Amino acid sequence: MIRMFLSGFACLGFIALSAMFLIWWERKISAIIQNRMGPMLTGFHGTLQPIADTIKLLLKEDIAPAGIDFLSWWLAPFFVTVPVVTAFVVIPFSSSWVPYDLNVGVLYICSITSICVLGIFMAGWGSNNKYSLLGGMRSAAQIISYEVPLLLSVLLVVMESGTLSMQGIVHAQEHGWFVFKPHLAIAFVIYLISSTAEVNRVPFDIPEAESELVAGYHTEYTGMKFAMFFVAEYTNMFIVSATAATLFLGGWQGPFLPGVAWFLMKSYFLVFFMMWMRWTLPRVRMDQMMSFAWKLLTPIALLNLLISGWFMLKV
Amino acid sequence: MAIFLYIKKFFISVYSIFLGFRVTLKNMFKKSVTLDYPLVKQPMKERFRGMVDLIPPDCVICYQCIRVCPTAALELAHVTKEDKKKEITKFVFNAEFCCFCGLCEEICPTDAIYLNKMYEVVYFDHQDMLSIDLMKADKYKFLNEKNPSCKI
Amino acid sequence: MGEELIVNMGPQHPSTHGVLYLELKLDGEVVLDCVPHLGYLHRSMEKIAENRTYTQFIPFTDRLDYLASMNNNLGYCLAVEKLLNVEVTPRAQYLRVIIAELNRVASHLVAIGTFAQDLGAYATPLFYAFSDREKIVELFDELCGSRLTYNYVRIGGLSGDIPPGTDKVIKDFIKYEYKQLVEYNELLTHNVIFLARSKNIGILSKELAQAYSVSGPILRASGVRWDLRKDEPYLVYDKFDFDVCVGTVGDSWDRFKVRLDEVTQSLRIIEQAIEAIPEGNPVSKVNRVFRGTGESYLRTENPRGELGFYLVAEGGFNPYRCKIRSPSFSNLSVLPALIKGLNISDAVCVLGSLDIVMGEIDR
Amino acid sequence: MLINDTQKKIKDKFPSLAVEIVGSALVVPKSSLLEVATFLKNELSFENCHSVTAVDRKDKMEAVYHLYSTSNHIMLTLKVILPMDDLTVESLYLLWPSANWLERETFDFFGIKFLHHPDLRRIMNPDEWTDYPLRKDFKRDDFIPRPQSTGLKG
Repeated sequence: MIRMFLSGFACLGFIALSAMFLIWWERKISAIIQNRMGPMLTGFHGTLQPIADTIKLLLKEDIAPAGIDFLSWWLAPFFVTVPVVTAFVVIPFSSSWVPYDLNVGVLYICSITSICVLGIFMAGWGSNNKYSLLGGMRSAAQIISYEVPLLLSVLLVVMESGTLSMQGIVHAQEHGWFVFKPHLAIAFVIYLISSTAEVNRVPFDIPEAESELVAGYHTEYTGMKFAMFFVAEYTNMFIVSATAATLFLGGWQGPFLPGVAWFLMKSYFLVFFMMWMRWTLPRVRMDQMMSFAWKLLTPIALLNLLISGWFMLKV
Repeated sequence: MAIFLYIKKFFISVYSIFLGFRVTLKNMFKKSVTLDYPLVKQPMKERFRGMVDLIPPDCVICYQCIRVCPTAALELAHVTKEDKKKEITKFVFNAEFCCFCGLCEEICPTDAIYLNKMYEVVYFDHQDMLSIDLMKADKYKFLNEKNPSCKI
Repeated sequence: MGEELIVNMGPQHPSTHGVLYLELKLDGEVVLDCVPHLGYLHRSMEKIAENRTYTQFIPFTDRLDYLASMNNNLGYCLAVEKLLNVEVTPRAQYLRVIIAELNRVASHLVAIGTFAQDLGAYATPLFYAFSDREKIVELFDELCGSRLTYNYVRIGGLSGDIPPGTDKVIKDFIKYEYKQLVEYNELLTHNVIFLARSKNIGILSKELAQAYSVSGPILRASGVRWDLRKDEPYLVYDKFDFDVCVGTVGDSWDRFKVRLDEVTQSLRIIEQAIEAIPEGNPVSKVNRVFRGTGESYLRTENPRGELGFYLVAEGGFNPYRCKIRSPSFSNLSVLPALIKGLNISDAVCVLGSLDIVMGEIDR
Repeated sequence: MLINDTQKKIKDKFPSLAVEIVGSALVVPKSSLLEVATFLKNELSFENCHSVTAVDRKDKMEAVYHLYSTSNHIMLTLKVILPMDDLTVESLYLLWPSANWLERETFDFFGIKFLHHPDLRRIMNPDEWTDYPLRKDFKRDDFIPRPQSTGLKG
């Protein structure tokens, strides 16, 4: 019991710190890519900027627009944040640092993170704003269709390792990370692309699509509710990266350094890659994105699954 | 045949995305083009057009600047003394009307009126901007104290 | 099938380039109808012109197309010079060509950057474009003392000669910019997502373009080889060797590409002009008094199209009537015809590729 | 010159019309604007209607059209003189779609009514406004033609 509470608090602390760090990091990365300086004034090179932002957002007035569907508008930020936080339950930080190693960890993480879409759709519906509504609709369509290639690529990992437990998958990679096997490398690429779509990042950020829908589903949110969406987005980014690191990059395994260090390095590198992608690529269009998911990613993932399954059976 | 074209197109697409990544990667190692603004400031250029300023003794009260000003931002009045010498009684600059075109500076025959290098123009009171007395020597003292870097 | 959704896009919207207000009728995400509402930036420049002297109106032309102030200054001054038969020295003419072309480069860079921004390439191309433009702006700051509203061209010349050493700065910039253009091509022009988003989107046919009196890069992207600098040379444009860039299809990508190519051509013109500047005095004093009668209509090739000034004088110090034919106004009028039936994302893309400046449309 | 050629061609086509040259512009009677414009577009290939505007001459109003022929490189200024009590003129929208907005703008600022225009609303100013600001007799209490500073003597 005490262990559960402790790990819960540790996770919450980590989430807050990680989100803050990621927000700062994203600003810095965008700045260095764009030959700017980024935040410089608060703290050393603006390290305290997220804290200043948080204080600002906490002090902001919480505006509820007229004509909202109050319940769904009010609940939406929680529906986005809570699944992301609960997903931390099965993330193995190191061989012993895991809040609770469920034996269906992979299934759990895939199902719990897809609850987010409900929150986003509630936000879009409840806000009584046409941009939000469009954003919510786009988001629902997007996340549901990208779930398919994502799960198909994860399935391959499960087939390879023969277990659904996250720790079990890490242990299965003791003799070489999965990403170095050709069929799993393809699965890794598919996972990266579809997880980028899952967390609504460029080039698949069409639910928020700044230049089209102002801010998409969170147009009408202010203050702490907006901050919750923000934290959820960045934490979700960390979750998918951590999952990718666990499933494909050997999790906490690595020489010399302790497991946590390896795990964080791998996850944050993937996060960095996502950020780099955001500041490089233009956004795709709704229908292009859907056809990309259904006509390219899903067939490739299916074929990949089929062929490697056949090989596995044969060998 | 079509499948080969499709695969070729696929690889070209991947390559084009890779090129984009290369450009941003290259730029990550370039020096920042911006300055750490409030701490580091760029010196203003030779001909920079900031706030309107006046050297009172040089003014010959020809009213040219008043006439040329497109927005009537300047206000001038004078009295003629007994010895036919003119004296300015009022020379006021309205920073809200001013469009910083520099025509007054160009037309001034004695270069008495000019535009200084001040660019961080912030007043707490709106009324202060409406009538800046150009005859006073310390009219921009407040701004100068705030921004030591843009001293004239 | 479904219910129609009316979305008010603007006047405050990230990609309406200022204060344009589009009333979009949507079916799902497909635009059924689009009604632009203008006038949020209206300052009645034409009435102002009637109440100012010829020289006094020059600072106001800066505020029309605020991304290409030099070209506006130039267009207005040329119209007044034509009206009142004012002589201009050759040196002033060459310098005018140089500044006009530099400003065209600056303006096209902004167009390229903002178009990429509209397509969702978050700020990176925009910042690259702006940091290139910054060099031009710095140069103009050196020339005339302002970074956006230059007020540099005068009736009969310029407000001041270029400071010594400027030609070297310009030459360095040209060298730098050629290198940067490669980067834009790598980052945007042939990027697969960029192509997918802008190819075959918002096709403006030749006939439609001419019917709507569209001009500038947009007209050329539709395949019409028409450039006032080439076809009806003003200033000394006939002395330079440059190409008129044309597109093939007239889609958003062509409009983007034509702009990118025009940057190269402008750099070529500047290169030639800077070698051939004659000696002389380009300065025209402000205290010259202009008055006359008659009327003139003069068009110049602005970055966004053909800017026309129709001036009527009746002997006073002020123009009796000054009509500003702004390119963006006509270019925007084609928008409803272009975006009907497109996705809302494509509507943004088409609007971005038209590259409008509201200061010029509302005047 | 070129404008004379155009005049001659119009004269040949419509012998009964009083088409005259005033300054650098071709003045066409109001009633026959549409025919002349159709002729100009279809046979003299003036594909572009560059600008539509008006000039308030206090006693009369001039509607000014700038037409351009890309193939022949001719700029033609076409004028129609309207009496102040009857500011109506035929719309050229069907010939040149670009005239749509330009005519709306002219209507907005001068109050010239373009007949058979598909959508004659104000374009810049508020719809409910009744003044026409670019007319010379435009007066409003809060309108100052040029802000006057005291001490201005010239």
